[in-house]
Amino acid sequence: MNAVLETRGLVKRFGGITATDDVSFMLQRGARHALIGPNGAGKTTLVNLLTGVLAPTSGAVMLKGEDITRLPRAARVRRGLTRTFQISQLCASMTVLEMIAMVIAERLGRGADALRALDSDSRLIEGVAEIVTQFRLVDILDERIDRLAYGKRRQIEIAAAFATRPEVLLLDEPAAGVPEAERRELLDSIAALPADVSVLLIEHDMDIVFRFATRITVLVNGRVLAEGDPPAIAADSRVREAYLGEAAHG
Amino acid sequence: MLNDRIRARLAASRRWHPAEFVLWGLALAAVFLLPRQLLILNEIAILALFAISLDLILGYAGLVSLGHAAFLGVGAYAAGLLAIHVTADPLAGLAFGTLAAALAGLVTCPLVLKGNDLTRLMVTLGISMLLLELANSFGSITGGADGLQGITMAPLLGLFEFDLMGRTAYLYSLAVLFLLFLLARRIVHSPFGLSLRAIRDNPLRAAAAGVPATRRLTAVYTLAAAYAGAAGALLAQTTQFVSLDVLAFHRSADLMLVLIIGGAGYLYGGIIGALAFKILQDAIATVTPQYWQFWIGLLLVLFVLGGREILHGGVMALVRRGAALFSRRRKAP
Amino acid sequence: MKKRTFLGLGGAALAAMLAIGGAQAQDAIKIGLILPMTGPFASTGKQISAAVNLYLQEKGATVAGRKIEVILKDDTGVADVTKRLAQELIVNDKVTAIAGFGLTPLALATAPLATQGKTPMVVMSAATGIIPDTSPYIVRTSQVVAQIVVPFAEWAAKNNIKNVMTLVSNYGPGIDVEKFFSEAFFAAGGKAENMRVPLQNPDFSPFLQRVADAKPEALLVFVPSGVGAQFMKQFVERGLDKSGIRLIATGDLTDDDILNGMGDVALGVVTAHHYSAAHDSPENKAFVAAFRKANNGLRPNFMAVSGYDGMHALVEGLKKTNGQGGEALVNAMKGLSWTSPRGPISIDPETRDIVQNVYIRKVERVGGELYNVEFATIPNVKNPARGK
Amino acid sequence: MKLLTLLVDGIAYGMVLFVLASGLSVTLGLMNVINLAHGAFAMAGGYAAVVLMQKAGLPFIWTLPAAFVLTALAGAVLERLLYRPIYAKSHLDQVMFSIGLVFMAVAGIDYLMGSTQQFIQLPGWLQGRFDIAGVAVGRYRLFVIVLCGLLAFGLQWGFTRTRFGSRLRAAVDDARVARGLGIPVHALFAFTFALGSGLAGLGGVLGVELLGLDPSFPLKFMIYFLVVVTVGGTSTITGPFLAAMLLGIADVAGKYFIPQVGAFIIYALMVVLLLLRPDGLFARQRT
Repeated sequence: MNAVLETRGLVKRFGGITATDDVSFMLQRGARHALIGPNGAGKTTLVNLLTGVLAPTSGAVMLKGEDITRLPRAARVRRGLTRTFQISQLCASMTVLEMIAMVIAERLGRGADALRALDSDSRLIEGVAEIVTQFRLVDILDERIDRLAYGKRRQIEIAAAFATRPEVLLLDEPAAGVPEAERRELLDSIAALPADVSVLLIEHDMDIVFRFATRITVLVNGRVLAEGDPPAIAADSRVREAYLGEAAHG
Repeated sequence: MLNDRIRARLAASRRWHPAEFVLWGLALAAVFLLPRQLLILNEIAILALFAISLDLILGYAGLVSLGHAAFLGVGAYAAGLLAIHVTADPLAGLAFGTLAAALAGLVTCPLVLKGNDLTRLMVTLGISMLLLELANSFGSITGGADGLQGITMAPLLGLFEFDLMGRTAYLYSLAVLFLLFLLARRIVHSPFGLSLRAIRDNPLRAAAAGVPATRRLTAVYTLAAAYAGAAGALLAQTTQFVSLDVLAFHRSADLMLVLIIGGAGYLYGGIIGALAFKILQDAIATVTPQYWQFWIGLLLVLFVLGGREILHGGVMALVRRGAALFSRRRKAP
Repeated sequence: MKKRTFLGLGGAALAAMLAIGGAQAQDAIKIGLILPMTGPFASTGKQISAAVNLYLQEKGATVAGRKIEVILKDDTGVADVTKRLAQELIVNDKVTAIAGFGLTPLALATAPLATQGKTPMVVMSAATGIIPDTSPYIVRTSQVVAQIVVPFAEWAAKNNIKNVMTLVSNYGPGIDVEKFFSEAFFAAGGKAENMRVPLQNPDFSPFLQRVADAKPEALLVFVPSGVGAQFMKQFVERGLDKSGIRLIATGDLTDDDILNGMGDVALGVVTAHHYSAAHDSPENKAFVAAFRKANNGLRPNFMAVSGYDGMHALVEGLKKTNGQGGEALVNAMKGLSWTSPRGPISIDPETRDIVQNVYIRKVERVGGELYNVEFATIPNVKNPARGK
Repeated sequence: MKLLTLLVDGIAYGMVLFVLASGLSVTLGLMNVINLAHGAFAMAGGYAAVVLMQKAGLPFIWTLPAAFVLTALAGAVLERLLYRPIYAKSHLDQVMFSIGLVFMAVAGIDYLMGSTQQFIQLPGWLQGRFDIAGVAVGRYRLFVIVLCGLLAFGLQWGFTRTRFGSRLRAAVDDARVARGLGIPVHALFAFTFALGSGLAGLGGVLGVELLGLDPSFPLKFMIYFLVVVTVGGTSTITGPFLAAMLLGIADVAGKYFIPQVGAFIIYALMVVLLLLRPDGLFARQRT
């Protein structure tokens, strides 16, 4: 087995509520893995535990065999674990160019450099050029982010995550709230992610999950209910009951 | 080609605007144009430096502080004590005051980074008040409420006496302000500065990009403390006196006002705010020494209730016209 | 850089150029009056400036054919501002003398300037002992802490008080009170225990509880004048007035400015000071009446009389020098002696400090109002702290 | 016994702080508006009482409701005219705006009433002190404790048990949702602001005797209000109440037992408490 990201018996309690209950799962290298579950299943808590926003009550998170349970968020990013957010988390006052440059500078380890001018760093410029080309942002380089349309912002969200050159990318409901017209472009850029990047997709939209994932884990009430390839999950009666049933109602 | 475009864009943000040359040119020309006003200009230059210090943390990193006078005070007392006990050389005092304040910033930073904005306001305020009480209690060192007396400064660079007109003082403060402004300008346009803005705009995004927020904020807080310390050292040296009020609450509160008036997050806010605040205060207080506060208060209220838009509109138009004239003339020959 | 960056660079600079600058009349003798006109010490500034105006109104504002013009500045109680204002007055307005100085640090910050600019500096309020030593151009017309409390300590010792607790605000003058009173009281055979309270201290109850625990024969109090009322009320509230502990204080506690508002709690308090609005002399009666008339019924206090006498010293000095300033003016003020509303006073030619009577007073109701009624006089007290 | 006397002193001091600061806490929590001019309302209340007593001869006890009503009315008018436009502005703008108001109030009162300390004469039955089982208790302090205690209790009851309170809490939690539910948020804001101002005015009257009154009052005590609100946490009644008690008692006890560090106590305590509980001592847990 070649797990790049792994959790071992992860538990998180808030007061009396157990949001994550003994979750152990593995993300294989190069995988296209989806994490699904009904509202309140504990998906967001799990992502927060993986990325270091929350500390688990017990259990461990392993990245490439290293225990990262207690590492701060930024240190996990530098080790290759990056996420996107369900609600776009962008730097509103920056231009697209500035925000991508910020991420690239950080990746190149220049973030603490206080005296170098941004434009004098050719590696930085190359890095920015690569990302903006790949995510088709060239035309909006000078736009302030808070003035962009919603779909564009989702795309920048993913571009910014990808600009860290992640080995593991957690996509937290990337298509949430994106209008149909802008969805296509977004999904294309997700599909175009290089094969060596392992992706964990946290998603509500079954279309996207079944189109994209090669493996699916179902989370219900903070526990792993089932895991398998898409046909197996689609056929699983417990999953139907707990999740698809509910989705059909709502 | 795309690379060149990106480079040009990134360079554009740190290019000098003609109005900037005008401002600094006038600041220097003031030595000859306003020889009678150099004392207040010196005070403005020091306040501007102090405000730039707050801008670094508030405008760029989003850290509020209601106790920034703590560092002004540490810098002032350090510079004053050095002048009395060790050396009267101004530059040595400036360096010492700056370093002492930086150290104070570094030490207190962990206390400040915890918590939300309101907590931060009060923790910084608390720290500065504790320092004030400390300075009052250790009267044998600081002179207590009587103030630190007996500071005499040697000539600047061994050449320029501090004169009664305030000429040396103003040029000295202006030079320090300008150099530290250049440094700040450089820093805010660096990758470091960009990462600070990311933390301010969106801490989640900054963390997701791998920005170690605590370390960056510690760095900028220490830097800002150093700037405030430099302002304090200038204050102590050019007035040759340090009193407890360098640490007082009203310094921090006025500073906040100055920066809000000028606008945070572009470095010039502190300078413009300091000019506007001091000049208005001085002008109004000349007319009505008892009730000037009322008129300043009224201006602040009107400013928030819509005056700012009107003012900015007018000034922007002026600057644009000026810039157009400037560039036309440049192109003409 | 963003556009808003430039919202004012040029504009602000231009405004700066326009706003600063001014013109002045030529022939007047100018005197810069620097006082705290706003902030917690604003009442000091008001009293002094009102008295200065009154003096000029009454005694004529011309010397040697030149008009005396007073330029009033608000120092906001901040030392560096005070110094800058003084410097501007000396350099730009070419004032003949500077005056005012509500607080010790403000006077100390300005002292080197007086020396450097050879400008006479009349201190009208600040009371710490060392002030006149910091510049040969300083003349003081207010009071010195030691001048009040040293004779007071001797008086207390003579009047069967053997142990005293001192309660002072923890800042320059308060510490002076504590030190000089305790030393003098000890020398006279008494015993003093010391306690300091923070300057910003609205609630005295814990300190008063300590006083009640210690049960001294008398409690000597020094707090800045505005706070005195709070103190007095809480003293009475805790029943300390009936506990046999005698309350004695410097006159700051029963400041004439606010004494009447304190009500009966102040009755019987014994204080030592150099001025009472109830001082029985024709000069004082005229002064009080004129001051009240000019200021909407406000009663003059010791600050006012210092300002009044400060102007007197300046004007008399200027008469002698024919309008000349500088060292000549300081020399002319040295040794001046006259009958002030507070009684006979003089400027010690050696120390340039004031020599005056110190009065022991008791708060009584006179004609429906509370006054400090003088009942003992210690004549011609110099600053006893000199040479110590 | 001595300790009980001290405790009473501390509680009375804390109670006045609470009444002064409670309005600030609610407006800050409810409207997310930083109103540093809160102390100006307290000062207005104090001066209203002084004028009513000296010029109109109103007995002290009647000045309390009068000051409450007057400052509440002033609060309502100012909310309508001046504050409403700044709700949407940034916090920094609100700081600048409300400091501007403080400056105007300070200079205005100085102009109208002079810069000297103001006094009120308490009626005889509130002067001095009496013994309760050997504990000497100041009459006025006991009066303050009873009155403020009732107020705190009433506020807490109103906040948690009435329809108004539940609407208020809903609006504090999420103004947009509350508006969606048909709660008249604007009117609620106006009413709360007036109530907060009225409380400040009442506190101002009660504080004349304990804290003093002069034109610099709003600036001098701004720090204390902010300490209470920050330590107590916004948007509840109990938080600021307990914080004010704690600070009042700690301040009095600290000054009694270790007078040398008197001035440090309140700030040191605040910094330590805020480091332990950055959202305030009694803030509701956020998720």
